[in-house]
Amino acid sequence: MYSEKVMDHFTNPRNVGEIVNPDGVGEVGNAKCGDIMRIYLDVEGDIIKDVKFKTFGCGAAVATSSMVTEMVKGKTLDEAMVISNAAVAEALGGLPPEKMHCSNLAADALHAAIVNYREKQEKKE
Amino acid sequence: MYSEKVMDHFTNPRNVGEIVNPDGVGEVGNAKCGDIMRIYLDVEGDIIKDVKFKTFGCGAAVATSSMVTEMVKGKTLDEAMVISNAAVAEALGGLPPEKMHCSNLAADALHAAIVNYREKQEKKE
Amino acid sequence: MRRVYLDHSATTPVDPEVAALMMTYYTEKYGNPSSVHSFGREAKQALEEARKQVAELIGATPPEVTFTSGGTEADNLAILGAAEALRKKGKHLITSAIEHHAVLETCEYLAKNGFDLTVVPVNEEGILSVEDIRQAIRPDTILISVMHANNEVGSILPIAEIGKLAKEHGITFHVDAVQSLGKLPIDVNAMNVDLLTVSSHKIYGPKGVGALYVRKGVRVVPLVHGGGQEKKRRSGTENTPGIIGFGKACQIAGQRMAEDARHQTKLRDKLMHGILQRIDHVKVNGPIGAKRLPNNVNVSIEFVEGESLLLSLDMLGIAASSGSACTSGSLDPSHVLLAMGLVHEIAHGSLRFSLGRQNTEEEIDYVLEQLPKIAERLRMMSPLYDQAIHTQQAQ
Amino acid sequence: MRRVYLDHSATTPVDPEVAALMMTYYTEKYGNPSSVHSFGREAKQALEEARKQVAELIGATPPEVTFTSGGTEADNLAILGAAEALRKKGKHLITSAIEHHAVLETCEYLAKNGFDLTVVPVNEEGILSVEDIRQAIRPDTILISVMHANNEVGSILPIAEIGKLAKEHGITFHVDAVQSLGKLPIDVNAMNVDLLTVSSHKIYGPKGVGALYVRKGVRVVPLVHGGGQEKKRRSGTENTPGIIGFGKACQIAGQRMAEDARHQTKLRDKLMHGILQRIDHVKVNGPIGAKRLPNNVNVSIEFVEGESLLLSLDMLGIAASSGSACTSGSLDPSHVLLAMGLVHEIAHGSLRFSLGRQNTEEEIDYVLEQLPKIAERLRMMSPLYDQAIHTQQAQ
Ligand SMILES: Cc1ncc(COP(=O)(O)O)c(C=O)c1O
Ligand SMILES: Cc1ncc(COP(=O)(O)O)c(C=O)c1O
Repeated sequence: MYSEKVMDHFTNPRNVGEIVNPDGVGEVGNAKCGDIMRIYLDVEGDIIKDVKFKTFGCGAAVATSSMVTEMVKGKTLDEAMVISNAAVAEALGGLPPEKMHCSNLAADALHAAIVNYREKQEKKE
Repeated sequence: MYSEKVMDHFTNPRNVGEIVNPDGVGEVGNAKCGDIMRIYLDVEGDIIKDVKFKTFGCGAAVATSSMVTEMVKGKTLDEAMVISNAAVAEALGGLPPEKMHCSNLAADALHAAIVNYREKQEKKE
Repeated sequence: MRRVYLDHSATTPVDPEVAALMMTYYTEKYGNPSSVHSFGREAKQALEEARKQVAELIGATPPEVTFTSGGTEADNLAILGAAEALRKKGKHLITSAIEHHAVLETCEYLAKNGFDLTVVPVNEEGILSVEDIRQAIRPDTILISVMHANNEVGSILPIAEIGKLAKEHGITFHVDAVQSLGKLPIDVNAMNVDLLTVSSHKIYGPKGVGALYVRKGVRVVPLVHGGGQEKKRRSGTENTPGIIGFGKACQIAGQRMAEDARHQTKLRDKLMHGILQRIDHVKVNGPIGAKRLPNNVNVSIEFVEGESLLLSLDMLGIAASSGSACTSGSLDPSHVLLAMGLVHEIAHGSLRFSLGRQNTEEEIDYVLEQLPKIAERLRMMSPLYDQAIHTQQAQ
Repeated sequence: MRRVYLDHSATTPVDPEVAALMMTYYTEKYGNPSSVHSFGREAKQALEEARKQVAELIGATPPEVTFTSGGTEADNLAILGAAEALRKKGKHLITSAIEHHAVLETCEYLAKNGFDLTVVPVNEEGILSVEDIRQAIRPDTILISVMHANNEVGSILPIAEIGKLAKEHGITFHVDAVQSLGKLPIDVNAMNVDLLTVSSHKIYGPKGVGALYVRKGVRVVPLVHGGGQEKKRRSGTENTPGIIGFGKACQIAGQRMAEDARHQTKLRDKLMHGILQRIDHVKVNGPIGAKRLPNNVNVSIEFVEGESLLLSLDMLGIAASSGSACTSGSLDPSHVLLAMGLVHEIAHGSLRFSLGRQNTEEEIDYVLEQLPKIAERLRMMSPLYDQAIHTQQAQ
């Protein structure tokens, strides 16, 4: 069902956890549909210094969350904003078709966290 | 499918053949339905002295023909007239249900032969 | 790697004795039972022996047993076939909210094609009330279809009482007994059942074989037309080896029923209590005790999602199942759990272990050792868990 | 006792390699292919491998293959499913007079339920004319169903030409290829076939398994509702061991097709000529030469009845079949022989030998030694024989 890479990220998820007092937090999904992803960001200048996630969901949900954090650590916010769910799935070597829509939301959670960060910055300014 | 007794009568049919100048002949069935039975009688007084048959048909048709000849040899004509198809089937230890109607006509052929004999007698008288 | 199979409600291994018997009919006694010759006759004879074995396990006579390609086809034949046969009499059908898809989807297909359907609810244990069925009956009700035991939560439904009611009202009564066959005694006469579905691959017989019991005098319109096999009820060359395997499996199941139930009830209770002891925030789904199938354990591990649990168990060689949407291919979690009133997040976290003949106490110990670690790990990842814990601490 | 099996068109033994593979999936890799765990995944993988193997033998892509419980169900799914899907487009169906009951009865069921049916005749060889099909086409024709090769007389029909015609007219084209699979090359694209039925137990695979090829884009309404397996085309737990066996049997059949055809053609011709040489008043039914399946011999032995021939052969261990009414359970002999213009008495005396991989020249010699004696014995009993002989002598 899942590729080896998906199983690796599911079994050994990167960057799992919370950031205390994060610079940005994004959450997508809801318990009804069975997938919730929350992403925490630590930003320095324009760079994502640290990123963590917490996910309630299936194997694909956990793996995409883990993968997206790995993809953006050290990247600029603008670079991170253009990473799509499809790109995450591709980086994992593909997902089963039925998982492409419902569980492949990690990039959305990331984007939500960046938006959250930017909103906070605007308020500070 | 068939009882042992049926198979015995099919494999070693009794009284198969013709009687030259028979006292009575009866035939039932037609090739369309796949069963034709012809019975030849040799009658002395009221007694069936000899009886032979020829049959085109399935295993049940051959076995019932054989059985009926065995049942009536030496019997009076009146005794023979009351033998039914069902009695023949019973004497064979039963027939498969789908064979009870189409292939179980040997008693009819016998009765036809007796009627034929009696008609001839009437004409003679 | 160690492998512990705890998904017997999905399917069972074939009993070695059954498999060996089938082998003979694949490679040696391979005749078509419709053939006149000895190859055909030996197949036919074995087929009829199997019919007897199936009939015996459900208290029926052999001619009342029609073989099908499985439980799903038997459910379809029962429901579509009876509805078609009775459509002049009425158009109202009654079923329950926790039926298998093979029943529910078929009823819904009919509901889209001119029939009326009442779906009777169940309580939080997954059991319906006979009173609700009584209330649902209309003058034009032609069919009631209720399962004997539920495949997900193991609840046992009051079939004999519904049968009595159906009989009083002259309504045809279909029972899906796929999960109860071989686990609970079944007597189609005592239970007043008119149509009863059974399936081979849940009782250590082969997949792709099932049967529909059709009470003498009850008519079902066939689904499949052709050579007229199975007394014209179900055309197609008979799957003789499969059917013979099913017959044998029924015979064995009948002999072992009490022993199997004792063994599995013990393991079931050990597993269920063990999980409750070792993991907090766990909810048992389905009834506790005698109203539950001897081999069913179903729990919701809150704050974690079912497929993640399954994958984690699988990596340790443990095979189980879940009512999570992610494992059903639909967007909603199990309709059974929702019908029992579970909220979505708890339904998503459901986990079913279904026990079998070969399972051991030691295997249960292994699960009880591993599952808490898995739950812990997934909860540490779960945004729902810390929310819940924070909320609790705040209270 | 010696046993010579010459009824391979009725069913075949399962290839030992196929049976051994299936065994593994009965007792070890017994998972339900819908399950998430490793037992399920290994079953799913093997299932998809089998789909590839079946697709390959008919020139299709794997997603176009839907597994069913046999040829009969596949024929029903094709015809009922396509008719239902296309009923808004039209209501006229075309089939041939020599189809298998699985096709004919299904078409007739539709004819009784609002559809119009044209049954195209065949010539004395059991072959239809494409021109007759063309003539039968109406603006509201939605489906043409014609078999690739006939099961009784082995005639091969001009499928590619009919396919071209159907395509020109935008009519869905179904082919029952149960008897040609593994014996003749099949290419659903070259032949312009939209739906194609195949069955496992005619090609050394297990009974109770078949498949319907459904061209991408063609819709068939399912017969059986439930869990949505087989891309919702055919619900029910998949008969994985059976399907895997079918796949393997297809693979082997593909590899051996030329060799099998050569071997069986040789035996076929030896048997056919041998009978004609040794017994007088024998008529060959079906075409001679290239338009005949390599494994089919069908003769009418005049003046004797088919079942009697079968029983007599059976007592010597020889398994064959007949189009006699007595072996069909109906009151008429084979509809195929009647459609070819045979008179009843000759149709009743028909005898089919269908050859298989394992048959030997020596077995054919045995039949050729025994059959004349049997015919002689039965003719001596037959009232038709002396009539005919007398008539002949009188002439
Ligand atoms: C209650 C119930 N009914 C019907 C079925 C369908 O039976 P089968 O898998 O033989 O199609 C199942 C099993 O999947 C079941 O659990
Ligand atoms: C031409 C043809 N079509 C369909 C079938 C039915 O297939 P099955 O026996 O798998 O139901 C058969 C065999 O009986 C056949 O010979």
